[in-house]
Amino acid sequence: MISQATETLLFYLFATVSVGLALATVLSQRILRAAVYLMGVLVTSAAFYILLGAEFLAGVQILVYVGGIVILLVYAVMLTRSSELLEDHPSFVRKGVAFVAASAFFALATGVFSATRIGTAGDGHAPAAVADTTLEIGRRLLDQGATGYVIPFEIISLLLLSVLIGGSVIARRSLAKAEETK
Amino acid sequence: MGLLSWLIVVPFITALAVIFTPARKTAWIKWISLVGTGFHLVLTAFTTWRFWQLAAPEAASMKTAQLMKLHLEERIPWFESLGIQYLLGVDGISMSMVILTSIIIFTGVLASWKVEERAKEFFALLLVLVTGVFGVFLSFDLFLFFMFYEVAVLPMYLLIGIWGTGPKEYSAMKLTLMLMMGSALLIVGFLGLYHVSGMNTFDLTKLAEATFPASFQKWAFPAIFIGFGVLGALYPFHTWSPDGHASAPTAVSMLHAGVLMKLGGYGALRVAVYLLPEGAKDWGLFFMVLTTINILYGSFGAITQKDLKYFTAYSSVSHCGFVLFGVAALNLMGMKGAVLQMFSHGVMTGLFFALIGMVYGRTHTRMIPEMGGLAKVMPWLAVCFYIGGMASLGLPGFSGFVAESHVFLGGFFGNPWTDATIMRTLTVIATMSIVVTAVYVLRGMAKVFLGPVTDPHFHALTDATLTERISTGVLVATLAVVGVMPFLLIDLIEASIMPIVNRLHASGVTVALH
Amino acid sequence: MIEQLATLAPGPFHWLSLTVLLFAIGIYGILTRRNAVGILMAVELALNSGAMNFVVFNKYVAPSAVDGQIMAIFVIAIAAAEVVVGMAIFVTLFGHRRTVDVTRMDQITDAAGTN
Amino acid sequence: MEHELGFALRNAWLILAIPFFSFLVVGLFIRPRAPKLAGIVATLAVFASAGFAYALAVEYLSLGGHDGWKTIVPWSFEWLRFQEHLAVHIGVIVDPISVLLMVVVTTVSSLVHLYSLGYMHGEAGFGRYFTWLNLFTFSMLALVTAPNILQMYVAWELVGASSFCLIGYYFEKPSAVEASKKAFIVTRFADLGFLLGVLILGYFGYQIASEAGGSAQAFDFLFLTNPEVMGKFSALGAGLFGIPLLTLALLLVYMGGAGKSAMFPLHIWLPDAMEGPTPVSALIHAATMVVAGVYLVARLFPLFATSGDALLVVAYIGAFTSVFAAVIACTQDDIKRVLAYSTLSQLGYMMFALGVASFEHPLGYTASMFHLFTHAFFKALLFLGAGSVIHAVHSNEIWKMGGLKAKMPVTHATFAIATLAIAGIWPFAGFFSKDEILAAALGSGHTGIFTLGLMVAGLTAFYMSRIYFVTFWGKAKTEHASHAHESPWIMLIPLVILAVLSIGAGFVPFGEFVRFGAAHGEAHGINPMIAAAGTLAGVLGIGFAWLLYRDGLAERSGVIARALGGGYRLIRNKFYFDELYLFVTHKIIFRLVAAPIAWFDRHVVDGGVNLSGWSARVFGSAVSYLQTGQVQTYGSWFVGGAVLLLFSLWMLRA
Amino acid sequence: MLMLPELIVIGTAFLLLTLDLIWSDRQRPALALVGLSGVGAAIAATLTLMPQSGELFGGRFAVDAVAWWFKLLFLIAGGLTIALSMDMLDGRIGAGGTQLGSRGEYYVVMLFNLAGMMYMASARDLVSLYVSLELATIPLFVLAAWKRDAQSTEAGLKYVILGALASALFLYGMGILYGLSGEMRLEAMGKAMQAGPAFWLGVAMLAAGVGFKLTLVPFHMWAAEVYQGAPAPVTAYLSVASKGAGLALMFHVFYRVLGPLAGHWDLALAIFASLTMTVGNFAAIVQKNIKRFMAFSAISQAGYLLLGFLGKPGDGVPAMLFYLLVYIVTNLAVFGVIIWYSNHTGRERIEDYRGLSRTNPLVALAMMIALFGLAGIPPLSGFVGKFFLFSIAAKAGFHWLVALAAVNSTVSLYYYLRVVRQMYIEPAEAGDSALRVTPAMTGALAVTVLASVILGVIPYFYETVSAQTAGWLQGTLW
Repeated sequence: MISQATETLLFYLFATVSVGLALATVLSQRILRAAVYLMGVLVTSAAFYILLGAEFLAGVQILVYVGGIVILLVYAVMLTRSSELLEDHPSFVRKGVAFVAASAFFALATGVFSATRIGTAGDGHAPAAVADTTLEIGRRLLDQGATGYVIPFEIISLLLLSVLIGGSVIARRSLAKAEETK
Repeated sequence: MGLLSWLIVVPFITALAVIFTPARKTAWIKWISLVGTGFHLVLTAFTTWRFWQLAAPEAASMKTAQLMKLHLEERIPWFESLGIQYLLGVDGISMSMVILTSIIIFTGVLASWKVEERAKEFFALLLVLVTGVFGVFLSFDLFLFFMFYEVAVLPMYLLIGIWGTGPKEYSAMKLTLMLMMGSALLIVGFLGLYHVSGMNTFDLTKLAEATFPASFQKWAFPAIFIGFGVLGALYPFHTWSPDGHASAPTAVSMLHAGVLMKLGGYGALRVAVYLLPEGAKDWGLFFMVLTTINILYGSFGAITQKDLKYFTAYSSVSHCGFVLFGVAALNLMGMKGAVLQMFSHGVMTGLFFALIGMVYGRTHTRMIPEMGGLAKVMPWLAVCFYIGGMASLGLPGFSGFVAESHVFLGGFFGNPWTDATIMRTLTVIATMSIVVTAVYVLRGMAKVFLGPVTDPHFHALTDATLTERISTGVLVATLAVVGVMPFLLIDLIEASIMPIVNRLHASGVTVALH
Repeated sequence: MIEQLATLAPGPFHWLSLTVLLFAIGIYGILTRRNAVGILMAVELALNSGAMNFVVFNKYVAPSAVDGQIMAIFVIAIAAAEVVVGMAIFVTLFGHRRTVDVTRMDQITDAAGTN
Repeated sequence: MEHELGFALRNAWLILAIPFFSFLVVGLFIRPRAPKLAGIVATLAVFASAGFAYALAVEYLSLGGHDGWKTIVPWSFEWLRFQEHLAVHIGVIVDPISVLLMVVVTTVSSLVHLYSLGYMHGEAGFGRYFTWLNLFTFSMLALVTAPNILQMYVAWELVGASSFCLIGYYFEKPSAVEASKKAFIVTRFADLGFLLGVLILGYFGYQIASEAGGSAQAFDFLFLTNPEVMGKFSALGAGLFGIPLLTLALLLVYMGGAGKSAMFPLHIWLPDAMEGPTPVSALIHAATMVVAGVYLVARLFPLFATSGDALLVVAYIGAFTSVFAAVIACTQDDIKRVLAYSTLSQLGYMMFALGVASFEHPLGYTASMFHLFTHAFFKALLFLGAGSVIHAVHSNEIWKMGGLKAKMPVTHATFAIATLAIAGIWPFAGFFSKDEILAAALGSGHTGIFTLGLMVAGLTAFYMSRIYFVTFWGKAKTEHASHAHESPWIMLIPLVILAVLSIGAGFVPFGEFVRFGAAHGEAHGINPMIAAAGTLAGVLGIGFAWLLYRDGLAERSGVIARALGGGYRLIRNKFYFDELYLFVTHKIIFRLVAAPIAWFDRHVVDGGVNLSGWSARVFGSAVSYLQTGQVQTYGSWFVGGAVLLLFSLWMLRA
Repeated sequence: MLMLPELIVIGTAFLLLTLDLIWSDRQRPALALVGLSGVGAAIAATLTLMPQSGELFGGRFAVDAVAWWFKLLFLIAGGLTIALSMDMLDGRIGAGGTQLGSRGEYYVVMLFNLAGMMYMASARDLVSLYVSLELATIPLFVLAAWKRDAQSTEAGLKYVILGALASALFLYGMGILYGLSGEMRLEAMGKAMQAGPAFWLGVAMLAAGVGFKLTLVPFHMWAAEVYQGAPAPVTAYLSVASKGAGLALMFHVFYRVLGPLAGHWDLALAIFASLTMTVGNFAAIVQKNIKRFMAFSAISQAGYLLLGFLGKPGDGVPAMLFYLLVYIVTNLAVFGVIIWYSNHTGRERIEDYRGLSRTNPLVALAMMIALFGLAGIPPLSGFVGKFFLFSIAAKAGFHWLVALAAVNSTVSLYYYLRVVRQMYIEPAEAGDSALRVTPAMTGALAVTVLASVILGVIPYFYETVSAQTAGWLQGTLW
């Protein structure tokens, strides 16, 4: 709905912002600030989803990622606040190795992607894009047919439930102590 | 359950019976194992007689046969999809080996009459070990062969580790690992055979019909030969033998040196040479050189040994060298000599280790310098040691000479594929060992048994008890019987070696000579 | 100017290099952060870039279907699950060790032995 | 066989069976319970076999040898089959020399058995002694009657083993044990040569036999010595270092013979073998075992003759040994050592007699056999006489004896007869056989050997008379010698019998019985000129000895000894060969070969295995060292691994 | 109804959840029995449904012979682990042992994990594969930290971080493959793929994820600490079930997705298999802690399992499945003894097993048989399994690899014998006395040890596996 040019403009704008914020989350000394930067990255990626035509996904992203996970992370930071860890500067060797690994990966991947012709951009007109993605996603999630994803839907619920139970058992403080001493 | 399965199952049942008797009643345990092995001896005699009835008429036809003929065959499919079956059979070679093992286990049980500590496990493990050995000699399916081969090797670890003396853990571990390394080579060879033959069967008799490409044989033969050579104390892989035998208890080293080391020679002949004649021709000379070193190296090594068990271990390295020398000679006399040597050396080393066990039981020392003049105190053991010594240095009238003369003649007559002069020089060098063997046998015997009694309280020692007399007596009798009447054993063996020789001649081009 | 902009329109390669860059930064974060929660954040970053990758492919390779986007949704759910588990463990660990510095977490060694 | 064989010939196997079964019966059953009975049974068995041997000899002679004696193999069965044309038969061969040897062996053996009943009385291992003696007799007979070279080799080894036991009879005495070991090892070393010779003969024999086909057996003497086979053998061409194969094989076989008959380089064990009881020395180291070498050469004489230069080697070694031993014998003090060296010298005689013989001059062959025949009797007599002297004086040293002429009349008389016989004085057997040998040597043109022979004859007479005078004449030098008394009658009977034989043996018309080739060759009679020379040498020797030792004292010989100075001491110590032997075995073989191999095995080969164990452990700890505990290091390994995996998948894709 | 086994497992989990709420502490030990009977019912269902194969939900959830076998193996592993962890959870332990809390939740989480694995075995498209993989992995992070002490949580931490990293890589790899083929369903993706560099990058990243699960060499680092830190029953479950799940995942990746390009990855796989074997074996030589020792032994066993992938695709499937069955049974026997011993004495070092043969001869015998089974000593089933695996590698012409594998199994014999030596040859410590063995433990040990002996000797088991799964690949894929 927004014209081609503005799209490219927005893409590059958001791209630079998200990469900057990502670098910030990874490199910043103070952990709480890193959490905030992470939130920024997630918001920009929601924007990307809109650019890519996945509006529903952007909504989910904002709700779940930003609303849920980042808050959890902030709790985690507060619960494990330890004075001396404010400054977080890893040893030089570790940074060097990690940098080499990451950049090697990046170079390889981009090299590989540039070498392969991705998608059907080349030959003829791309098949018609799905009109209303949200409706389509909804239908697909619960469709029991060949194209449906009802099984993963069920499995993810099992996963979340088991994680919930397991997480609560592990993190239980007082009750666990009491039970152990019995 | 055919006759041959009984041969394998009887020791196993005795082992089970021993396990179920309460540990306190050591006397019961010993009697059960004695009765078990005694019954096995009778069973072996009966099987030999049955085998002889079947094999004798065909002996003539075997002269030109190219495929070995099994008698008293038992065939039960096991893993059909892979072509594995429970296949037992017997021919001349394996029959003689079964007789040897049966004698050795019987005398072994008798020789370990004084084992008191954890006797139950000791006898049970001993019988399991011998079950494995019987299994190997009787099975003609490579998978079954390999399975029994490893069953035979493993109890050694516990037997030496628990009841041994000296650095027992170290030598037990070294022995087991080196033998298992050998079997690692074997598994590569067997699987190679199985797949390259493309006949989807492990049956030895059928695999013989497949013709293996020369390139495959070039690497498969040494792999299998060295795999078996490790157990047959081939030169560079023999180091487990001195340590292993020195720290093993009597019956175990009797069984090991007497029987297990023969698995090496047996396997090399049965699998390596029989199935891969081309490979045998390429590598024949190389292994002859190695085994010549083996022979002299072992005998020279034995001269300056201080410990009686090391002395015997080195002598058995040298004698096992003869076995593999005979196999590597790749002609009728050589291979027949190898099998004879396997039999005769088995009995000889069994006798030696039994005697050393008995001497050690009395003097509580195995160091040759510390002993002397025992002949005065224990004449029976001295005479048996003398006979054993004379047999080992190849005195005619005992089986040693019969085997060694075969091997020397085999080596000297050579075969059409290897350079005659090199082979003759190697045989001449190997023949020199009869002098060196004489030197170390006499040196050892004179220092331990002859001369004045060195230690005053040796006088109090007793001569052989009844069980010891029977065990040494049986062994000496076997040596003498085979020595005086060799045709008993030779006719048994010769018919089954002919196919191997004919296959060697048939495969590939043969030079005119003979 | 707009035409130049058009040529610069973000094709599949651009999107992919973006997701790869984010992914690489995520990997870098996992391998360097000393604070365990920091590592969790880097994991979130990596998983997010993975999800985006799916959406990009969905748009450029199989626009007619929404499989990529569905996958992205599930990825988000799984990321959430990982955070929960990670947090639970880090909290208990903090209870014991009074620190979540990953570089000091090397108590389990061969010598330790006893339970 | 035109006419039926006599009883003895038909079951010739009895000659072997009797001693073998008596050995088994005595050894296993009688000895442990009743040693005394064991002795008697053993002696009876040997007497029985002697009787059977005589019967065999008579029957064989009755077959008549007018056109040359036939060699027949009345009985043999296949014992050990190597290949079709290569089978070993145990059997009995009957031909002039084997009958001769059978008679000699059984006679001397039975007399020694009888003598030992007395001599060994009261010894600890009485039963054991007779068992081994019986085994020895059996193996000697098996050697003598061997129809093929391998049965001879088998018997050869058995003889060596039984002599080992007998020499080491007093196993408590370290010197006896040492001597028995030395004897066995030296003869075993010689047997190595014998075995190699057998292998060569067997190999080429097999070639010829397989061409000939039929039932030809490569090892049989009949096969080896039949003319065209010998022709093929000599046509074999050069073997090692250019020596023709036949000669090489025969020299190797001769090496075995030389070892057993204690020829020059391998003679060191015989003097030490005197450690055994004296009857043993009498039987084994005088009459029977030591002549086995001579018998071997005689048995293969046709082959030796075809090869020619092998015979030359035999001759020269024989001659040298006889001189060498005779010289040493003059300086020895132990009576048994002297007799041992004298045996060495006489064996040298027999060997060079064979050596000089050839197709053209076969007399040497007969002479050597004749000398073997006569020597067996008088040398056995000398030993048994010495035995009864030692039995009385309880010492071997001749300087501890003296003046026994009066106290031991019978021993003295028989010893005197034997001394005269060996010295070659007319009526006694020695004269005839020695004369024939000298005639053969001269006849076949070996003048050098002839002169040596004469010199040795003189020396022999000298040293024999020396010990005779010192032992029997003069005054008793020690307490024991003073009240020595005659040995019991059981020991004296054999002495008397042997004395009679020593005289009578000379007159046996040996030429008709044992000769090589049909032709009558030289006249068999005594050649007066040589006879005179021989007797002269003998008388000179005796006279010179009489001069020095007539009163049984040593001072006059001391003067000569001092005059010879260093040379005397050299000879007295037997040219230091024993020390050389010890040096070679202990220093070189044990310290420089055996110990390094044992060390090498313990450290290098074993080290290799331990090294692999150690390196496995090091690699293991290196890998587990990588587990630093840092999660992020694992992470970087993880990502690095993924990149590595990509590269390997990319590079290695087919 | 093809999905019956999964449903039974999930149903038992929920049942346990509710029972845990209702029952009082005294009744709680019965929870384990309920769990066990649930798994038993699932096994029964699997066995009955086994011959059928088909698909539900339009091919998203398909079941064939291999999937049935995998499910059976997972259920056996899960059932045995529950049996082994009963003592520790119900507090029937000696002085030295530690009790695991909240036993109801433990069983629930484990059963969910089991269900996840079973779903993964029959997942046919990327989404369900990834989600079921996560369900099969994330509960394990929680279980690893279940003991909630310093060691266990540290293990949990390491497992979470590396698990997340692996799943991120796996996700990204799947993204690339999805991008290249435009397909979500595995078979279709395999067909539509063209083997460019991007494809190999995707495969490499997938392989990294699989490598993490199967502890293949460059990705095996986590195993040592996690195995040692986690509570013993969880370690057992990890070493057995998660390895099986890894193998199932590898089946999907290497047979379904990469099927058409079979020849390409043989050599690379051979190299990584030999690396895994060698590192696992040699590292195990020097280990002192028994659980860490078992970690490295598990790594080496993973190396042997890889041999089955060589040669014509689908050839090695029966051998691999049989060996996995043998491995599960034998490994659980060893872990049974480890759990029992650390429950009663709290000791985890190999030396601490000194003289066990004198105090508890039968348990020592069971341990010895199991160890010899792992080492591949005849007549136990380990030998038979290994022999068939080596035969597959030999068939593919990798004779050098067979030699290396055989040498490796000899080295493995060395360190298994080290444990046997402690038990049989070293004298027992002064104070040791015979330790009580609870019925559950005896039952579990008896089943596992008997199975490890019978599986090798009686051909029925291998024959059924090979009969059903022999033509598997040709039939279904192309």
